[in-house]
This record gives sequence, C-alpha cells and structure tokens, in this order.
Amino acid sequence: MAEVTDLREAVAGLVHDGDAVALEGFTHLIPTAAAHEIIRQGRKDLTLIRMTPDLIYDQMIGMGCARKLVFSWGGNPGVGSLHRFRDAIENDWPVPLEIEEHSHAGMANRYVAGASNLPFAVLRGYVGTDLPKVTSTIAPVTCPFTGEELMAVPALNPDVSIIHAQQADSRGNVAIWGISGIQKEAALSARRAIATVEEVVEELTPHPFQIVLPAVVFDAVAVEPKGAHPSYADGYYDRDNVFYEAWDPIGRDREAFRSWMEQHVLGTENFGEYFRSVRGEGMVAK
Amino acid sequence: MAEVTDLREAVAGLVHDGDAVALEGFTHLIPTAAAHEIIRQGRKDLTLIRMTPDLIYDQMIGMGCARKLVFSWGGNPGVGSLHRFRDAIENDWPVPLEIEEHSHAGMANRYVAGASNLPFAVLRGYVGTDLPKVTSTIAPVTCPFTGEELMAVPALNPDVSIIHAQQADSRGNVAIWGISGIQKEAALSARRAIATVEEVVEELTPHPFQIVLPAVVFDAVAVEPKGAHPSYADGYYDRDNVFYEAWDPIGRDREAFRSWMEQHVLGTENFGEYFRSVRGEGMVAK
Amino acid sequence: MTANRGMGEAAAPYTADEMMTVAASRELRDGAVCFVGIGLPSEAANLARATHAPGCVLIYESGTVGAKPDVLPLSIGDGVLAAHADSVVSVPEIFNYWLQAGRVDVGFLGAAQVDRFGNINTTVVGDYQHPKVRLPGAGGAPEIAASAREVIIMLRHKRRAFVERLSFVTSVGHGAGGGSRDDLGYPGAGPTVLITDLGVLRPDPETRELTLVALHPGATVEGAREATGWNLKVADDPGTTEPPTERELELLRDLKARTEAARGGSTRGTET
Amino acid sequence: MTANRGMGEAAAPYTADEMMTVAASRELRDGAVCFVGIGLPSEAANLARATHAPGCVLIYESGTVGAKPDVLPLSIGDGVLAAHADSVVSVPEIFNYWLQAGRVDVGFLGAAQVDRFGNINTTVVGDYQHPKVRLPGAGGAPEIAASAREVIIMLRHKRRAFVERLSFVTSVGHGAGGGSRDDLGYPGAGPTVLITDLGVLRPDPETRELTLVALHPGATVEGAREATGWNLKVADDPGTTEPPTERELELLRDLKARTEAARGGSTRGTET
Repeated sequence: MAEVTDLREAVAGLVHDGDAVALEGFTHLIPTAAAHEIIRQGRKDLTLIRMTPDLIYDQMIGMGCARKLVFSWGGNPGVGSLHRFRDAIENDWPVPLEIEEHSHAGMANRYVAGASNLPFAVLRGYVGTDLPKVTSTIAPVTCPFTGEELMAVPALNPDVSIIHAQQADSRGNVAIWGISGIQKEAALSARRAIATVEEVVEELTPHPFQIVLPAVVFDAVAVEPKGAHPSYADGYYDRDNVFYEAWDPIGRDREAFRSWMEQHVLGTENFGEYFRSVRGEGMVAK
Repeated sequence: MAEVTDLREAVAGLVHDGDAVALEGFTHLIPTAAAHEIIRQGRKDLTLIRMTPDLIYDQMIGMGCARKLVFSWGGNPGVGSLHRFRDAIENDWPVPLEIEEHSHAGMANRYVAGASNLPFAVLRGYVGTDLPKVTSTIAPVTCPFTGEELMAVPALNPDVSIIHAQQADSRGNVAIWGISGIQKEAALSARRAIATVEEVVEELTPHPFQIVLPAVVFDAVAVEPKGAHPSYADGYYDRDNVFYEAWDPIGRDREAFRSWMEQHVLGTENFGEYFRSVRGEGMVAK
Repeated sequence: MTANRGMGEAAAPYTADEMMTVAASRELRDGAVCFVGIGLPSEAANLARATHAPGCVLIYESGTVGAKPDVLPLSIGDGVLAAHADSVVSVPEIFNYWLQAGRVDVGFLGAAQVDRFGNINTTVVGDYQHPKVRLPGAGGAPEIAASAREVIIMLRHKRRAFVERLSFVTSVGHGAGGGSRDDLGYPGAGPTVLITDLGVLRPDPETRELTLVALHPGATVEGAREATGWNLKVADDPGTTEPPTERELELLRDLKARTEAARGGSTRGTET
Repeated sequence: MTANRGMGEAAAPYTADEMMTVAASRELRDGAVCFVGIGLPSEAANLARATHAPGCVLIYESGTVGAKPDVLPLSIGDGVLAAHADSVVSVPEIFNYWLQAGRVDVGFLGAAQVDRFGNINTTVVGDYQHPKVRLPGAGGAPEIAASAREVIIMLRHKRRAFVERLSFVTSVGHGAGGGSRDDLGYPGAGPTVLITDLGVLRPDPETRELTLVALHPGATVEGAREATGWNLKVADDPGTTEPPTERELELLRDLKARTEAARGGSTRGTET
C-alpha cells in the first residue's frame, strides 16, 4: 500500500545504484522532480529505461548517473537533439553509455509483457529494418496455430518505475487524465513504484480519459507541485515550450551544462527551490 | 464511421447466417435487445462467442440459432444453470451444439490477440488442467529469450461483435462507464461491430472509469433504451434480479421456453414492445 | 439455509454455513489483496472486511479493484462492486496485470468437486462429451488457482463433492501431490486451506494431501469421514474452531439481511 | 523558413515549404484514419482537416484518436491533442489495437534520410557504434511504415537526405524494390507517395522505385536530380502541381500564426 512520503525519502529508500529505472510520461506528466532527486542523491550505474528520453534523461546522462539507456526515440521534442545524450554516445562523456534501441511499439509491448509477468511479447515489426542487427533483444517466434513467424521482444521489469500524476486521493489511489501514455504499464511492470503527484485530494472526481492506479501499485506517493515542468499536467499547467528551447544551448555545452546543473539542481534542496531558481533566471514561461 | 440506424437494419445488414458472433458485456451492459433481434430475424448456424453465456445465449441456443459456442463460464449468475445450454449439450436439443471451452483468462487474451491483429496470445495457465484434453485451441509456446514454456491460445476475430453501452455522442463515439469488461477488445477484434446504446447525447461528459470507443470502430450504432435488461446499465437502471430468477423455471422446460419466446420475442416487433410485454407479466422488478 | 448437519443435538446459536463463512473470513489477513469468487467466498471476504481486515483489497474478475460492496453481489459484475472501488479495469487487465502478475495474495474459490490434493472441478460430472451434469465451467478459477500466492477453498462437506477422482480437473491445486504442482511451473503456492461446514483441512507439508486439522464445534471426525469420498487423513489431534463471536455473527447476518433487502426479498442461493 | 529554392526568379506568393505542405495535405482523403508524425506531417494533416477533409480521424502515437488541435502540437503528446479528441487510449493500445490492427488508412511520416525505395533512416548517419550524427531513433515510424494501409512521406529535397544507401534502415518502405516488401509479410502497402519541396514522387508499379511524377511550379527536373543522391527516375512527362489556392494558403498561414501565438512567439522549427 502506498505511503505518502517525501520524494527524498522515497528515492533514498527505493532507488539504488545499479538499478534499472524507468521514468515514464509520454510528453505529458514527465517526472522531472523525481529525476532531479535521483541526480541530487548521486545515483550511479543506472540502466535508464524510457520510450522518449528527453530533458530529464539528458540531464541524468550528462551527470553520469547512467551506464545504459533502453529507449525508442531520443530527442528534444520540437527543438532538436539531446546534446548530452549524443555526447555520451558519440564521445563517451562523461562516461560510456551502452544503448538498447527499440521502436515505440516494441518498447510499449515490452512493458505490457512485464506488467503481465510474461517473459516476452509478440508484435508485427522489425522485419527488414536494421534494428535486429544492433539490438539483441529482438527474436523471431512462430505461431503454434498458423505457423506464421512474428517478432518477439523480452519483457521489461524495471527495479523501480517512477511516474508523475495529477492527483492521489486520501487512500493513495493515483489518478491520471488526458494522455496517460505508457505509465500504467511502466508502474505495473516494476518491482517497486513511486508516484509523484500535483496534489492529494480527499476523493477523486471523474475527468476526461482518466485512469486510476490503485494505491497497492505504489510503494511511495509524494506530492511535488509542478513536478512535471517543463512538460505539462493537464488541468494544472501547460507545456513550457520556452524552457525546452532554452535547454538547447545549455545542453549543447559541457561546461554550461555542468554549471547549470550545479547551480539549479545540486545547489537546491528540492524541486520547489529548483523551480524558483530557474524561474529567477527567466527560463520559465510566465 | 458509425451510422446511427435502427437495430433491425443493423442486424439485417451486418449479421449473417453462419457468422461467428460475439455479444459481450461482463454482467453489466449485456446486449439483450440485439440478441432478441437476431432471434427475431431467425439467424442460423451461428458460432456464438462469449465469456459468460447467460440468458441471452440460453435463449439463442434454445431457439436454434447456434451450431457452436465458444465460452468460459456458462451459468445463470446467482441462480444456477442455463437449462437451454445444458439441454443442447446433454441432449442435442433443438440442434447439436459444439462447444469450445476456455478459461476467462484464455478468452480475454484471445480477444486481445484478435484486437491486436496477432494470430495468438500467450498466458500462464491451462497446464495440469483437463482443458487442453478437450479444447484443441490451446498449445504450448516457448519463449525465444528464456526458453520457458508457456501456453498459447489463438486470436478471436468474430465476424461481428455487438455491445451495449450507456451513450453515444452526436458523432457516434460510444461511452461505457463502470465495469467495461471485455467490450473494448470484443469490438476491436471484430470484422464488423454494432453498438446499442441507452441514448445519444450531444457531448459525452466524464463518468467514473469511463472508456470511449471512437465512432470509427462501429459499423452501426442503434438506440435501444433498457436494451441490456435484465442486466444493468450503470446510471440508467439496476440489475433485475427478479427476472434472472423468473427465468429459471421458464428455461427449465422446453415448452414453457418456446411459448415464452414466441409470445414475448417473436411476437413483438422490437425491444420496446418486448419489454412492455414481459413487464405486463410481472417478470420485471419495479 | 443448510441444516446444522453434524453439529450435535444442542442447537447452536449459528448455522454450519455461518461457522464456515466465519472460519473462512478469519483466514484473510488485513491488507491482503484478495481475488474473490461470487457466493460463499464473497460472503467470507466481505465479512473479513467488516471485521478484522478493513484494509483488504477485494478484486472481482469483472475488473473491480478495491471493491467495497455494502451488500453482497449476486453476480461478479454487480454495480455495487464498481461503486466505491479504488479502480475498475478491463477484464484482460485484471487477469494479466493483476492476477498473472502476482499482485494477488489470496485467491478465494468455491468448487463443485474437490479431490484430496485440492484440485477443483467446476466443468462436468461424468463424461465430458456426454455429461451427467454440465457445470458452468472454468471462469476465472484456473488462473486464480495458478497465480494467486495462496488459495482458500470453501466447499460444503458432502460425499459427492469430496471425491476420490474428479471427473474433470478444471483448476489445479496440488496436482498429484508432493512436488507435482511445482513441476507445472505455477508461481502461486496453491490451496493452503479448505474450509468446509464441518471443519478445516490443510495440505500436509510433504505429501500435500488435505488433512483435517480442526473441527467446527459439534462436528466429529466420523461425520467428516462419512462426508468425504476418499479415505480422509486426519491430524493426530485435530483442534476445534473457535465458534463465531457475537460480533462476527451480527455483522454476517446484517450483511445478509441488507443483501436480501436490496434484492427485493430474493432468498435464492448466491453460489455459482 | 526554407528559401524558394528551385522555384525560379519570379517570387512566388508562397514558399516551397508551403507548396510541399499543401501538396501533401491534398493526398489525404476525407474520412481517412491518419496516423500523424509531428512537424511537417502534422501540419499537412491539419491543413487537410481545415480544408477538404474535415472528417479525417487524426491519430497521434501518444494515444489520441480523432485529435482536433486548434494549434499545431510541438510534441506528440501536447494537451491540444487530447482536448477535443474522440478518445485517448494508452500507448500499447494505439500501437496494437489501432495501428497493428490495420485500422489506420494513412501513415504520415517525416524522415532524416530516404532511399530510392522509400526506406527511411531516422537512427544514425555513419556507423551505428560510432555515428557521425546520432538521430533520435525509431519512435513509432517502423510500425507505421509496416502496418498503415499506405504511407505518405514528406521530406525536403536535399542530396544528403535523398541518399543512394541509407546508413541505417529504421523503417521499411519498398525494401529492395519489386515484391520484396510483400516477402516481409507486412500488411500495409508501403509508401504510395513522397512529397518534397520540389515535387511529387510515386513508386513505379513494377520496380517500386520512387519516380518523379510531378514538379511544383517553378521547380525543374534538373534541380530535382541535383538534390537527389541517386540517379533519379523521372516520369516521361512529369506534371505540374496545382499551386496552393488562396484558401489553402490562408488557412495554412492562419494555422501557423495561431500556433506561434500559442507558443509565446517561438519560431523554432517543428520538425523532429
């Protein structure tokens, strides 16, 4: 049953060096506050799993938290490249980064298999592409009824998954509405799960396209207002496109990146302080 | 794109003799009106697919619509047996009924595979039970990564699936809230799909645990108020337990069954008339 | 209502069915995630929720997680199950993401027939192709039996239900006994207890054969042997079940009265 | 903004990018279910929705079905996509129940590189292990290319994008040409058109090699050949694209102006 706790304790207790960690959120509800807390606590050798590594994984990779990345699309959406990600792959900086690369459909089905306690998932894909040449976790499987050959991908079962949601209720049930992406499967496939939420409400009320993840899914629920910035939380705040663009020149330069991270992330105690710090620099859209 | 039409036309145009037909609704939202219309139109040789054949399939089987039943639990919930179903299996009355029997998990995953355009689904089950001895659509499959052996079941792709839902909006999008069971997968796995709904509203509003099936999923949407009676429609009417119990002595006797069906179903033009007819006999809870 | 079979002449202030339900309810620990069948299991699980286990999370195969029915559901998908649930998910999700995923601590099952190793038949009596009695079939039971961490079975003790050999194995208990269940590769531990209206049976740690370890007040070993279709194994010194407390009885009867009232006075059985 | 490369000296009242977007939008028939990538494809699909195809159903890989954005999304999961959508489903559902299931009529893709058979690279330029340029990767493109009934590709005509040999095949077009795509067992028909800022290429019915079948006003065969890294096949008598109508231009510019305003004046590219 989920314990409402603070994020620092949740990360300290549930995320360990060397863990396979999934922070999910498909453009919407990206768990930035949790990523920063992992950076602050100096986690190392993580296998980072995420369909769309974006600013948070760029930052974690640039800060040397990761030894491996499992992903399907790595860019700064609407802006361009993730420069820390590219620098790690192209130049091994700050440490070498192993990659395991899939398509979105492959990643999504790997989470589904993991959430279902199955060792693999089946899909129509990959055949004729170069992905099987560079990614070992793709293999053919034959239908025992029709003889047809399809592709299999192994389950993802992260040691810990972290998602950001709009609300938890007083019992710890977690609600996401709007685009919920792969968060359900990310949380359910993991050995341990953490949710950060915008707020705790007494009772959940229906919202369009809402899903509710029961309290028993989570080991910890922490309140982190604005915790998905610069992505958005439907009903709370919009995507901060200005920040995504402002990130480009910072991420592009190793020194600019280090000093930005030291000032705003390592130099702050929590996400609230961080947010005031970057807002003070005009990086946040009004 | 769904066409809002009447149920008679929808059944006439989309359900053919010999079709594999799935009418789904897991206790909630059972499409009784559609089942009656299929009976009225005298469809024959159907392969009836449904996780929980209950009164509607008891009636269709007893009226000789079916040559085969694919299912996982056949009873009158809370009351006892489905006597027409048993009479068909035990005594070939009115015609022999072939059965293909699975577990709920097997059936659910067969629909998932069908909805995903995959030839099979994988699950942990069946091993050590007698089901594989009597059901040919169960076969082992080996994980290409771990070597583990699991069980596979073939996809279900009904020629036509029919569901009942609370609402459609003016564009034909269909909303179910409360328990939505296997309806999404039933509709999405079918070659053709029909929804009956309690009412058409201008715009859908959020309800607890609501799912919305887009208009493009359906070939026809028909308004049938009370169309799930004696099951229930959350927000519209409760389960009519009195009717489920009143069915038992009718279903138990071949003649009582025939004359009841002739009077109330074949002897009426549509579900509205039928409903007034059975209410007149005191079979419907107030 | 079941007669007080085997409970002696001094009429107990409770029925054998009530004792069975109370005994089963006590097996459920607070906070457990419990996958519940309709009928006796649902009755016992909801009694547990009303008494010592308010934090248990009841899952019904219709997709309700954390169901909190105020009356007993007549069907597995009654509206009362969704009304105050923590969440309602699709049927594939409940079987794949919850049950198969190992998120269920306790599976609570009824049965038509059981054998000495806790294997269950709910499919047919007699030959499958030409059955004497066609039962409803598997439903969710095979995978509950496969994947729940442990399974509690409830079944009224009758010779025709406790059989030497099942007509059909619908759901696997301890298979052929010993380590045979492990060989099937199922993640769950299988049946850890069988509660009847006469007593409590638990699997022998080695052979996994169900063994009578306790009798309900008034029930006898002889009565239990007579109601069992195999040579019933009995513990050296079977204990006696604590009779229902006043509070347990009151809450159970209250639950059933509320249920009957809500059903419009129906008194038909709730077992499927 | 792209310069009017290849469009002759008489300054057209529209840019080459505008022509490309308008030409692509015209490929989308009303009522089609269209799986849309961010950037140029999204621009073209939404222009189609604003002009001749109000009933087309736009799907974005974030799970929005029937999206009706009033401004162009900057990311694949922008809130504007969910706001007026017919439905929003999970990412596994959008890929399994919609795309793989064959419910998508048209897949609308961008690319970093394309070859003569419409195969696409969005992964790396250079060696995979030691890339010259690391691109974002596959995303949803491989399965869109595999399963959409047909695929429309949009890509600005440049020699380094139209290459003889892809560094990496991320998404399959017509494979090695001829019947080679069919041999892979994919249900969809593959790319039926490639729209560039110079013209329109369609696969030869036999060889499946992309063939220049139309030039946008002002563009020349020589310009197209120069901007292509292989020996470009040209139709015997390539047609000329109908220039954008006033209404098309007005609606496109309106859409882009609303988008810029909503983004707080950002003028950064929308391509990923």
